[in-house]
Amino acid sequence: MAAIPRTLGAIVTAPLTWIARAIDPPLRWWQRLTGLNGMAAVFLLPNLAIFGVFVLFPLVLNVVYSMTAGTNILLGDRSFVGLDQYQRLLTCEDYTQAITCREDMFWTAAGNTFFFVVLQVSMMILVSTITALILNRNIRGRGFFRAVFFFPVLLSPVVVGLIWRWILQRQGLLNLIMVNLGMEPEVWLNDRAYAFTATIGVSVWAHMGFYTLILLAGLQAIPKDLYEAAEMDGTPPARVFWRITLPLLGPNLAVVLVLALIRGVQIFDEVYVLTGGGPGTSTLYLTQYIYEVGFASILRNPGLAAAASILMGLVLVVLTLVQLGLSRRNEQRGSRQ
Amino acid sequence: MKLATSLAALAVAGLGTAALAQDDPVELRMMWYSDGIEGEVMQDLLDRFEEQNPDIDVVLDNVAYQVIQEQLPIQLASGQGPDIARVTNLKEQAQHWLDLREHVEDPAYWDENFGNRFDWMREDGSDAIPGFLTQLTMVGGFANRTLFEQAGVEIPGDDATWDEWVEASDQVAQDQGLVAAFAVDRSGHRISGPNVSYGGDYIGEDGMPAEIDDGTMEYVTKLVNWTKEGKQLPEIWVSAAGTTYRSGADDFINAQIPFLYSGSWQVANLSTKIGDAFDWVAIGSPCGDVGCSGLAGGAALVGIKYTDHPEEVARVMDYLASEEVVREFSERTLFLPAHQGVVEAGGLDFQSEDPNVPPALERFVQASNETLPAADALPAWKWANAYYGALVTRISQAMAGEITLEEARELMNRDIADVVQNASQ
Amino acid sequence: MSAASRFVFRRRGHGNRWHWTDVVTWIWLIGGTVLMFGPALWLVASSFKGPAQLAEFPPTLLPYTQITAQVEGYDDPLPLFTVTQEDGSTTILAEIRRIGTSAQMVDPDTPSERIDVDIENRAPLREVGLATENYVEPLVTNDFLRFLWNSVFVTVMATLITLLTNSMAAFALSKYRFAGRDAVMLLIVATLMVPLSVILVPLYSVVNATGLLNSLWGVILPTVATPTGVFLLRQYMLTIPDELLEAARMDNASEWQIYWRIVLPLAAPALAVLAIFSVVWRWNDFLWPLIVLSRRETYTLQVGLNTYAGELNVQWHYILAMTVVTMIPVVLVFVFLQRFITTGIAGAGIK
Amino acid sequence: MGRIALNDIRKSFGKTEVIHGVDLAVEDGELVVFVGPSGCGKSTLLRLIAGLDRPTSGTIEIDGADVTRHSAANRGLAMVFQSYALYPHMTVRQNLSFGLENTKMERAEIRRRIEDSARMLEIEELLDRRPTQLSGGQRQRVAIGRAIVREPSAFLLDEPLSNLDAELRVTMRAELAQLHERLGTTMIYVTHDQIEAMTLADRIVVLRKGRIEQVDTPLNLYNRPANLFVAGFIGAPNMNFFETTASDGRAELPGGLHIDVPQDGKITAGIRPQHLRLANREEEALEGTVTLVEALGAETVVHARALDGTAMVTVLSGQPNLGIGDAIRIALDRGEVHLFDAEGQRIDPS
Repeated sequence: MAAIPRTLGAIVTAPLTWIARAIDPPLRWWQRLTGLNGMAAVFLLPNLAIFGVFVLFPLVLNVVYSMTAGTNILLGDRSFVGLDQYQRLLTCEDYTQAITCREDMFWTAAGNTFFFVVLQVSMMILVSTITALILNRNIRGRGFFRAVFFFPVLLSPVVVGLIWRWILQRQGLLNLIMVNLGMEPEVWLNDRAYAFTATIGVSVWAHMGFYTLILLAGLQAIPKDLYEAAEMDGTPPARVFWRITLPLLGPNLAVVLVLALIRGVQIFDEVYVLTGGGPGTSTLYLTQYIYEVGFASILRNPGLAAAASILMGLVLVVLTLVQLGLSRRNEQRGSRQ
Repeated sequence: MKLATSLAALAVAGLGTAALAQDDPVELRMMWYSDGIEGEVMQDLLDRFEEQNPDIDVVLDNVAYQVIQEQLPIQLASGQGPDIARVTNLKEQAQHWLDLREHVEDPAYWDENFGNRFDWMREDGSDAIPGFLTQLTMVGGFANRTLFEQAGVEIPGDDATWDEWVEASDQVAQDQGLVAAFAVDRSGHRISGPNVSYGGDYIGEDGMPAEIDDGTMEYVTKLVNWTKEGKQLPEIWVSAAGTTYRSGADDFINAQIPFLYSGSWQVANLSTKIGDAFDWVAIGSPCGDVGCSGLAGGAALVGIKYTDHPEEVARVMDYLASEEVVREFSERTLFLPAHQGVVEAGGLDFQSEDPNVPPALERFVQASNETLPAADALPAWKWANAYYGALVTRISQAMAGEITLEEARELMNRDIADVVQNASQ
Repeated sequence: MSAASRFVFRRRGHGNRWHWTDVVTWIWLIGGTVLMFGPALWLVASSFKGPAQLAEFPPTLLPYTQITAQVEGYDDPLPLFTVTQEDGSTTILAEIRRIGTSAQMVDPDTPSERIDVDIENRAPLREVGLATENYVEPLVTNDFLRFLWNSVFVTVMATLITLLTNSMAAFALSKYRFAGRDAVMLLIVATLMVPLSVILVPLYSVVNATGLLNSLWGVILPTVATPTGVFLLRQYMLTIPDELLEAARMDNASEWQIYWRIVLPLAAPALAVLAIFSVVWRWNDFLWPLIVLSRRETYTLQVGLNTYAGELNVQWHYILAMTVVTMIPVVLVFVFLQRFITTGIAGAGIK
Repeated sequence: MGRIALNDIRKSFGKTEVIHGVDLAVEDGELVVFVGPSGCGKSTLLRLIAGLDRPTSGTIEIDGADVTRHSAANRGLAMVFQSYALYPHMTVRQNLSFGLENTKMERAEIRRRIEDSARMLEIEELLDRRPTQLSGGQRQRVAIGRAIVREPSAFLLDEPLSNLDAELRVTMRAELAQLHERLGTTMIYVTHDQIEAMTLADRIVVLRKGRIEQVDTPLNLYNRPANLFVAGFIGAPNMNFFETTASDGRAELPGGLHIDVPQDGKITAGIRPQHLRLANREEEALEGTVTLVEALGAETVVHARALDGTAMVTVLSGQPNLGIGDAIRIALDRGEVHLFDAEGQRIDPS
């Protein structure tokens, strides 16, 4: 079974090897000319060039967009309005009531996103930790079950949303089961609480396999002798979990926490297909708001969307810095060990 | 020397393209979306066209409607796009359509047969021939006659009001144990006919959007209340945010609701999916205080201004707009034709074995004569989409209990004002 | 208990008694398996239902088709129904036509005798059957092979370029000290956070300006400089000892050779993880290709399947079927490489 | 040829200077060992010679040519790393040939060299294995083999034996000595293990905090350490030091033992444990109490504390009957006393 990827690999790599050989002499010459720093530039250049053109530059453009108004899409046709869009987004009569805000949908979406992220990340960590703990036990078929929980990670978000919509809608699988169990069918996606829960459940379903693997790796890295020592001491299992397993899983939990946070804030496709933001606006999250305002809606306003995305970006950058801080601490801890 | 070389190069290049032009047919791109089988029909028609015109090659790019709605505007804004496109955002994008007047064989034919709707798709005050409607759509309702019969409820007559319709449907629903009495598509466009029937008028005296008036609010209030009472199937409107379109057709097809308010484009869809399961009829639009208005609309095939081959585009358009092709297209797709000659000649032989189809289509043709002037003005009005968007967004919130009707009214006014203000910047 | 089942249910408890954690474990695992695979299977089952059956309530678990019978005296086969008679017994009749609330039916054995039945007393007779036309129609009418080829091209090229450029950058960022290294790293990590959907408009302008619209490269290039890839590979390359590189330098290897012959092979586990993710991501990409590609010959499968989403109608039966088709490679990846992926991520990917 | 000369080499990392001006000449064919405690700069110095790092100032010459600015690859040197740094994804053969291929050598020549060195190192059976399939000693041989096939002008070995167990280390040490004998190539060998240094080196370079303390043959280092540091570093157990003040050419050690000294003032007297013995009754002696007895069989290491608290270590032959807390009297051979002045520099007896 592994032979197929290997031969495929050989077919792909043969021409690549040839190319790699061919470009060695000029690079050697360049290395002699510029030294290691020059080579660092060579290695960074392709990625940074693409990155610059297709990621960085659009981001900068986005900042410019956020300071313009109008329905025109080409930047040249748009009029400069300074920080008006930000002002519009951030004006509220009463900051505890989204409805009193100048751009009430933005605040509704931001509030929804906040609650979604808090609950989804907690659920995600809880579920994937439990799953990792279970997969870490001495069970038959561990490899199989590990794969089982990973399966949804491979599905595209659109498919995930589609699948669950076919389960949760009025004519869906869940209602079929309810009817067969003699219960009244329910229009799940029409109920604020159910729909909100569904968006959380579905995103946990779709991504938990990934986080489970990260946590499982952490669990397996915990030395066996620690457990044996605890057993010698007669430590009760619960205490072993809280005082040994959990602290040593800390770095992995931190990674999971931050990744899940970042992805949670970015949630879009699954929910867009699943609930479309409804019922009402109860599952309208920030990315959907931005996408609709900037691109999809007939009330299109790219400037406003750009401003909203930059506000969201600022929050994300803060999260990133938190992650950097955490991972740096882990690196230091790692090097000390 | 240099000059000579470049001249030579130019000459070679010129010869090259000339030679190419002779050998290879001109390739035209037609961007098209499909709700049903119309893509296949169009492909068929184009194949026939290419047979007759070997010098033109029309490539039909079937796209998702999302592409027409979201991506095409950006392409157009940057002076690009296909040569021909099937679009629905007729008025707002009008500046990008190609004026075919110079290029078509017989502008008089176009004026005569399509002229009454050119204003829907050209800028105010222009006399351009921008294209033609591939189909005319008419908003209207459908009733499940079998369900009505089983419940022993009389189908309300042509002059029945919305209240009477909802009342009757509700009786059917209760008698038959259905989930709800009726559903209106989640779309600002769909409720605008009824709004007008209750005296609503969107257009201010200066041609700019007016504030939401009491007529509009009257119907909106009814609709919100019906939803809250569970008479309207709630998930259609409530279970989406923003301007997302949702139709109640599936629930009608599934005999979960006896009354659907949608439009003529559903005829083919209903026919395919309902089959023989029950009898259904088109009912036009229920009445309000002022009239029994639906709302016309449609998708149009337009030439794009940025094409390199306006002459060829015009030839394709001439072909597709010709009476027999329009007739065939309508007969096969079960679309209402927008061609004056075809409509007047009548006697369309709709290709369906379903006995429900011909009367339904006839009923829609009849309904198109019952529209009120305030509704007729909307398709050619620049700000209609802004109004529709605000309506659907805020009414849904009111139905979901997030805001009151009064708040919804204020927010709709603000949303519309925002759009106007943003567009003027 | 047989040896086999003891083997399967090897568990925590000593002796023969089940510890409560064993029960929880197996409930969790079996429930999880149902929950993880069930929805996908439901999708597959739904994709074989006809359009009318998709809208049906309550739904059926499996796709069914109406049973018909050839009845003497009628040209077309007639649909069969189970009819409940007044005395409560049931018979199987063929329906000729339905008028209002009553159906004209006929017993297939005695075709001459017509029976009027109230439609509430009949139920269609159906058997499990697949609406294969959901698959056949789009595959025949659409330029399916072309879409497939485009999808494969995008996936393969994007993955190769991703691996190459990301690993080069990761190599520089993990093994060289130069001014601005931390700044570059910070920049890359910061953009890890930006979802594509919020920069659609400016990104579209850039792709438009570079003339990549309606080109597969317009789909490929914006996705290849993925910060995730650089980050993942860099973390892994940090674990490759510097002495190996120095040994190679002593061995007269150029920096390019060190990258190509030492670092790349040693980063293979991380590269494999990135490759698999890249393949799955690019294969599943939806929104961006939809925006860039509007010419038929450039469609990828995901774009192709979405042509069934119209303005007023979505042809779900086709969309579901095509979704299943696009899932096939992903499922194959899963089946053949799952062990590799799961151990790879656990072992190599995340530090 | 492999003459290596370092002229006033300095190296800073950031603002910290770690090598403070080193001058050294290594003759062709010589085996020079760098020793010193960790952090003394011996590995850094080796990496500077290798070209893996660049000196901040100073020049490096190989066979008279200034190679300070040359890259590692162009210096014609080969290096054996502490971790061996074998390419884990290549077989032994590929590990050996990698460097040769990089110089565009002919295949036949590459094969010949690999076979020769494999035979020399007795690793012929291992050529198609990967490093992970080898034992520690085998990896060590392969690492050396990778250096040998290059036929370098000098070998640089960075603590090559430190990852081996004690027994293997002894064997490999002997093999390395033979190898040097056979190849006759210059070797620079870094270690913190003085036994390796003593047994292998033609000359030893003792480094401390980025400076050379002494360069000499092993026995000269042992017999005539140039300063307190070298005296304390070379020889095991460590030399005993007694600080005292001399006047009138005599100094008193704890316990009232007197020695002659050539100069007055603060001095330190150093005596190796091996040069102490149990005193006879009438002899002048260092008196103290036994604190620890390490019986090794052939000899016994006795730790004692003098009356004034100075710790001292004696190596006694045989198995004397001593226990902790016993009083002990120790005599010394005055000819074996090393004297160091207040700056720690050796005072040669006049």
